[in-house]
Amino acid sequence: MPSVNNFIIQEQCQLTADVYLLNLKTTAKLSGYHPGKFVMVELPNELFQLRRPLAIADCQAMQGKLSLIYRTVGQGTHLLATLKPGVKLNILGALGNGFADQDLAANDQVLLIGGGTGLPPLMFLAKTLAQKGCQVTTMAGFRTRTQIFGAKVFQACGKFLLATDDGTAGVQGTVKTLLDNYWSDEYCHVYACGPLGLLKTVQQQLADRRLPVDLSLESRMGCGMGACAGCMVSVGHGNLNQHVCLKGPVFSATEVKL
Amino acid sequence: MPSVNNFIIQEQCQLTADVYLLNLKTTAKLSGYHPGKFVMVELPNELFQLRRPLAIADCQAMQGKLSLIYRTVGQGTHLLATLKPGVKLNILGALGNGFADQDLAANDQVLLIGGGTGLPPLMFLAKTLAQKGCQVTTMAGFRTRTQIFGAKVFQACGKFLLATDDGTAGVQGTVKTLLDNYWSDEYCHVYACGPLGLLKTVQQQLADRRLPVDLSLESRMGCGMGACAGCMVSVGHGNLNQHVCLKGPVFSATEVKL
Amino acid sequence: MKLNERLAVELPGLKLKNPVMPASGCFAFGDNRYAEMFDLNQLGAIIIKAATLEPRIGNPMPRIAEVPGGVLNAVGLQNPGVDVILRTKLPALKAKYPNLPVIANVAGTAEADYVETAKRLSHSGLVDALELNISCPNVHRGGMQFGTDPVSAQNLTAAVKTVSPLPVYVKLSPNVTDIVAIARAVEAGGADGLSMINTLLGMRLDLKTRQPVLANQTGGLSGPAIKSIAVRMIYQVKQQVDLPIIAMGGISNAEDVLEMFLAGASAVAIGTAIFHDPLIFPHILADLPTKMDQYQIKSLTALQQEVRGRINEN
Amino acid sequence: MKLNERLAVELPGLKLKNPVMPASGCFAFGDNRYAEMFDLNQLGAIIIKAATLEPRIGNPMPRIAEVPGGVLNAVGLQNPGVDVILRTKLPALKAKYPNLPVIANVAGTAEADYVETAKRLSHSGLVDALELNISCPNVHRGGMQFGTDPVSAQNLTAAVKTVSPLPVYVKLSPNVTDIVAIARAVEAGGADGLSMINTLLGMRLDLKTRQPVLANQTGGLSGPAIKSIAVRMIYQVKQQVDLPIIAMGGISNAEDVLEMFLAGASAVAIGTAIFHDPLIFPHILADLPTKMDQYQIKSLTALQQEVRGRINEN
Ligand SMILES: Cc1cc2nc3c(=O)[nH]c(=O)nc-3n(C[C@H](O)[C@H](O)[C@H](O)COP(=O)(O)OP(=O)(O)OC[C@H]3O[C@@H](n4cnc5c(N)ncnc54)[C@H](O)[C@@H]3O)c2cc1C
Ligand SMILES: Cc1cc2nc3c(=O)[nH]c(=O)nc-3n(C[C@H](O)[C@H](O)[C@H](O)COP(=O)(O)OP(=O)(O)OC[C@H]3O[C@@H](n4cnc5c(N)ncnc54)[C@H](O)[C@@H]3O)c2cc1C
Ligand SMILES: Cc1cc2nc3c(=O)[nH]c(=O)nc-3n(C[C@H](O)[C@H](O)[C@H](O)COP(=O)(O)O)c2cc1C
Ligand SMILES: Cc1cc2nc3c(=O)[nH]c(=O)nc-3n(C[C@H](O)[C@H](O)[C@H](O)COP(=O)(O)O)c2cc1C
Ligand code: FES
Ligand code: FES
Repeated sequence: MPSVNNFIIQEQCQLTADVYLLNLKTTAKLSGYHPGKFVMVELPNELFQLRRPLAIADCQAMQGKLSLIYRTVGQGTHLLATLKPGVKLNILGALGNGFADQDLAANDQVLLIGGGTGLPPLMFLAKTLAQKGCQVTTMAGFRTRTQIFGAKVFQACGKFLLATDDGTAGVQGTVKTLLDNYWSDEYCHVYACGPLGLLKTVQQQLADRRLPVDLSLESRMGCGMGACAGCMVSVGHGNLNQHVCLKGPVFSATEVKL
Repeated sequence: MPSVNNFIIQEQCQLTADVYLLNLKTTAKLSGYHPGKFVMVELPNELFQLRRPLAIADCQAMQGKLSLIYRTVGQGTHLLATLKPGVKLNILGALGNGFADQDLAANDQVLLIGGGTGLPPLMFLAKTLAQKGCQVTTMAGFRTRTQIFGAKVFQACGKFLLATDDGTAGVQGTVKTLLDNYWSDEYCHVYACGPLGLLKTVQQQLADRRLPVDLSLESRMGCGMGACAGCMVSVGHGNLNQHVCLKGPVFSATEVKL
Repeated sequence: MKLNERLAVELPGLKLKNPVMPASGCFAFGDNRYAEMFDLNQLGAIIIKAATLEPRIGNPMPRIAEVPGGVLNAVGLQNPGVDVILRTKLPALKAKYPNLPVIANVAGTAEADYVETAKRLSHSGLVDALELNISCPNVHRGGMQFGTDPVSAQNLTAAVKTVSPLPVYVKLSPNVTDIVAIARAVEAGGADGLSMINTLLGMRLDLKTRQPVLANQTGGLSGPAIKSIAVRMIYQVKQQVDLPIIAMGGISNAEDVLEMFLAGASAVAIGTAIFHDPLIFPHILADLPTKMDQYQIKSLTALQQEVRGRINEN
Repeated sequence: MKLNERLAVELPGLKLKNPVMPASGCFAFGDNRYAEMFDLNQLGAIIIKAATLEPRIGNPMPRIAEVPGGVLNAVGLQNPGVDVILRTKLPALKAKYPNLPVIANVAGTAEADYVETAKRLSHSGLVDALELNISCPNVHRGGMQFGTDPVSAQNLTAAVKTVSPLPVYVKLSPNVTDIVAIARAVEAGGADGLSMINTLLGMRLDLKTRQPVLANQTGGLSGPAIKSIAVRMIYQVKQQVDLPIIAMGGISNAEDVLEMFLAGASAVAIGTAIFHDPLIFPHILADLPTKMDQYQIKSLTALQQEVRGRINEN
């Protein structure tokens, strides 16, 4: 059941030139805050009517602790970046389906693929799967060295493979380069989140391999609650037949049309 | 010259059930912040486009200190009341003409008449005139005892005469009662600020006496800068011929039509 | 006076325990996650997403954009068609909330579509009233055209009335020079009530792509930004046309609800504000009695009488 | 490219060093206190408060109210009349800012008033262009009526053109079903350009008094709330009518200015946002080059060409 909670900003850390980490705390215990689910954040300026969808980057449910990582792209995220510790944020969550991990057991090898602000939900997933005993490999793409964030978290959870477009860190290239060079048939579940190009690459590259590939999508959202039909995506033979906010944001790569 | 300054809230004190004092500080020195002038306060929620006009309740210009006293009446003032120390307020000021006191010398007897949220500008005026050596008498009207604020300031500056509608403090009655009972021909300048009824009473009661009577008016304001013609008042033989924000808010009782 | 009596309102075909309902298109068919957060039985009624004769995919993505104080949407009447709605959506709603009055929003491109859709809904026993959507700005034929021409509006209303025994509320478009003329026309067509207002046609351009943010280019503007326009139109219409009005457009708190009643509303619907405050319905229903005390309003019915008195004086 | 070349725009009768000016009625005749805070020579031009043939007292108080994301005003064209404006207001403005282009907003109730006022302004040598206000919602006769009927709009434009050698920009009302029809009509009447948009008709009711907040009952809605409507209308008109447009309606930052250019503007005016940010003009003028860099816009003229290219493709 989604709920609305007032969180207080504990910390706001700038991770890169335009990526920020918000550590938040509420008095309530959080339920349903699983990796891959998202929240809708109310902005503290009512000129903005819509809440902003952000993935759960980390969560300690019993302590009411939540972390969000966001890039400043438009007016809303720029406003978020101005907020100081002590400020209240009203957050609706947890929403969406989250990543499926019921098929996984300890020592299973899993692959996480992400780029840019697709990484935050994978950070939470990496932690959760590592705790479960899975062997987590993460392939992450960034444009350049200075845009890297999250590396420590992924390294702490398993193997971290890095690509940058300009070769300033890791392999020069994209996640496609990493996939081409470091693919292993041992992987039994793949999770990807990132820009549309990245998701398409993953979908195409892994189309012939018979393993579950989960893609986490973005879509403009009105409600996040299945009420406005603002977020539809085509799944299977349907045409704009599924709500990203309800049936997603995570879809199976074999079914979703990108 | 009006200027815009970012002030930081130092203190927010609740004076009565619905009256608050804001102590603010800015890094700049303030110029032109005289008693009777006002400021336009930007609200920290852009759903509200208009700034709110508030009188200067106190000011230490060289230290960049400003005090405002406001009653929570609508959405904007209710929002102000939720703000905590440390929050930034963008303020345009000082605006309007202010109270005239060039005619006054030390030991001159002056009378201040106010009610409700008409009192804040008189508090600043009382201080300023007392410093100048004038003998300041204040007549203040409130609905009931629990609504009283500012008494200490006025007492410290001179004589303070109090009326409440229900007689729970001071004389039972209104400022009219006080005027009827305590008028002195020694007064050489009268300043009034308060609800329309109070201003009308003062205007009528003192019509025949030959002394300067200054009335400070309220009017809905768009700009506070003489640009929108939202705040007009009729003065002399004219019809809505003067801007309250430019030529007022203080008008001579002999000229202004209430 | 008991709480429920204070909030109860009566409109043609609708006895509502309170006047507050979700606006069409902003609450799907009740099959959304808000229903997990509060009991929909609290609602005065529910207005469902537009039903069309055939299924509709709606407009391409993106369909939602934000503008200052409001939202632009170009969902474009996506719905599974009236038959699926009657077979699955409405029965599911009825099963969970047997006592919740249902208003079905009806849309189409040609008069015949509207009439057939209205007919099927009317005879299903699953619906308490119709809301004729002659005002959707997001479909390229039909929709708003009916809402901007008094003659088509009147004819459409009359045609639907001949096939439907249910009360028909006609939902007006604000994108017109003279809203009163349209209201008069649908009154002449036999409308039982009005719904006001649908969205205003707006647009947002993206500086990076140089293109409209919405795939459909334009979209309907809703939310607080349009409230004063809604109040004005309802007020104007109520002076001239004696039909009950379901008011909508930017309502986001209990005071807005009362302001709509002052303008002439008999009930209200809330859309965009749901997205902002997921608990807006319980919040408003809790606040209404307090606000009514504050403004000395005994009951909504009394307030309506007061407003009617004012109109008769003029 | 030098800074001023990036921002310079040319419109009929107006060579502007930048496209940004105060909107009519929001900056008086330049005789306001903003002029103490920054040098009005920075402005691209100034549009003065409406001038009418006779002095006007305007509407009773209160005339200003706030609504979410916007402002309602019912000032009602208060002005000292065209003769006083010509004798005192404009000479004072010219004396202080001899190089600041002046656009005179002209209003009236009957065609003859408009024509006579336009004539006197045109032959004064104090004015560079006229803005025909056929769209004021706050006067009971004239004003908006001209703006909602294509035939009157065309005739009025033509009549003014016969007496005025100055370029005439006609200021359109958004309170219409079909803005393109009005734009076409004034184009046929000989307009040199358009000003879009004036305010939308709105209303706010006071729960305590049960009365409209504004003495005039209704007022014109301006500010961010109307921006998406302005963008839509300008975009629609620009596809069909080849006249330069001075865009206004909710502009409150440099990005809004660029969005208006993308929609089809050739210059912009700012009203309500002045009240919110007294230094909005210096702020926007400082931000524009930075934002233009960010969005790879070489110059405003280049952006206009790009937009024209897009329109021709369609
Ligand atoms: C399920 C989900 C999870 C997400 N998780 C993250 C995350 O963890 N970190 C992160 O940085 N970003 C994430 N995003 C993208 C994030 O929502 C947008 O970057 C953000 O809403 C932009 O807001 P803005 O006000 O800055 O931009 P503006 O462009 O000013 O926003 C205008 C409107 O468009 C919407 N919008 C703009 N860009 C996007 C986008 N890419 N996706 C969806 N809506 C958009 C906004 O929500 C808003 O309604 C996620 C999106 C979704 C759908
Ligand atoms: C020169 C001047 C000095 C003032 N000084 C003080 C003061 O020191 N302390 C104080 O408590 N109040 C003062 N007021 C009144 C104060 O401006 C209003 O109470 C306040 O603006 C209400 O804002 P709101 O958002 O709470 O009310 P809302 O009713 O929500 O406001 C809506 C709009 O109406 C305007 N408005 C509402 N009431 C008034 C009013 N009485 N006068 C002018 N505009 C109003 C608001 O500014 C706003 O634009 C002064 C007014 C003026 C003109
Ligand atoms: C996402 C969305 C979808 C809508 N779909 C419909 C619809 O299907 N039929 C209809 O009559 N109105 C539709 N509307 C209009 C609303 O019912 C309502 O009239 C309008 O949004 C104004 O109310 P609000 O400001 O409270 O949202 C829709 C509005 C939104 C925001
Ligand atoms: C207080 C006020 C007074 C106005 N007076 C006039 C006027 O005299 N003539 C006119 O054509 N428009 C007038 N307008 C409309 C503005 O010029 C402008 O078209 C409108 O406000 C939209 O722009 P904005 O959203 O930037 O304010 C007035 C607007 C306001 C807010
Ligand atoms: S965001 Fe509203 S239905 Fe998905
Ligand atoms: S408040 Fe705008 S002119 Fe006085």
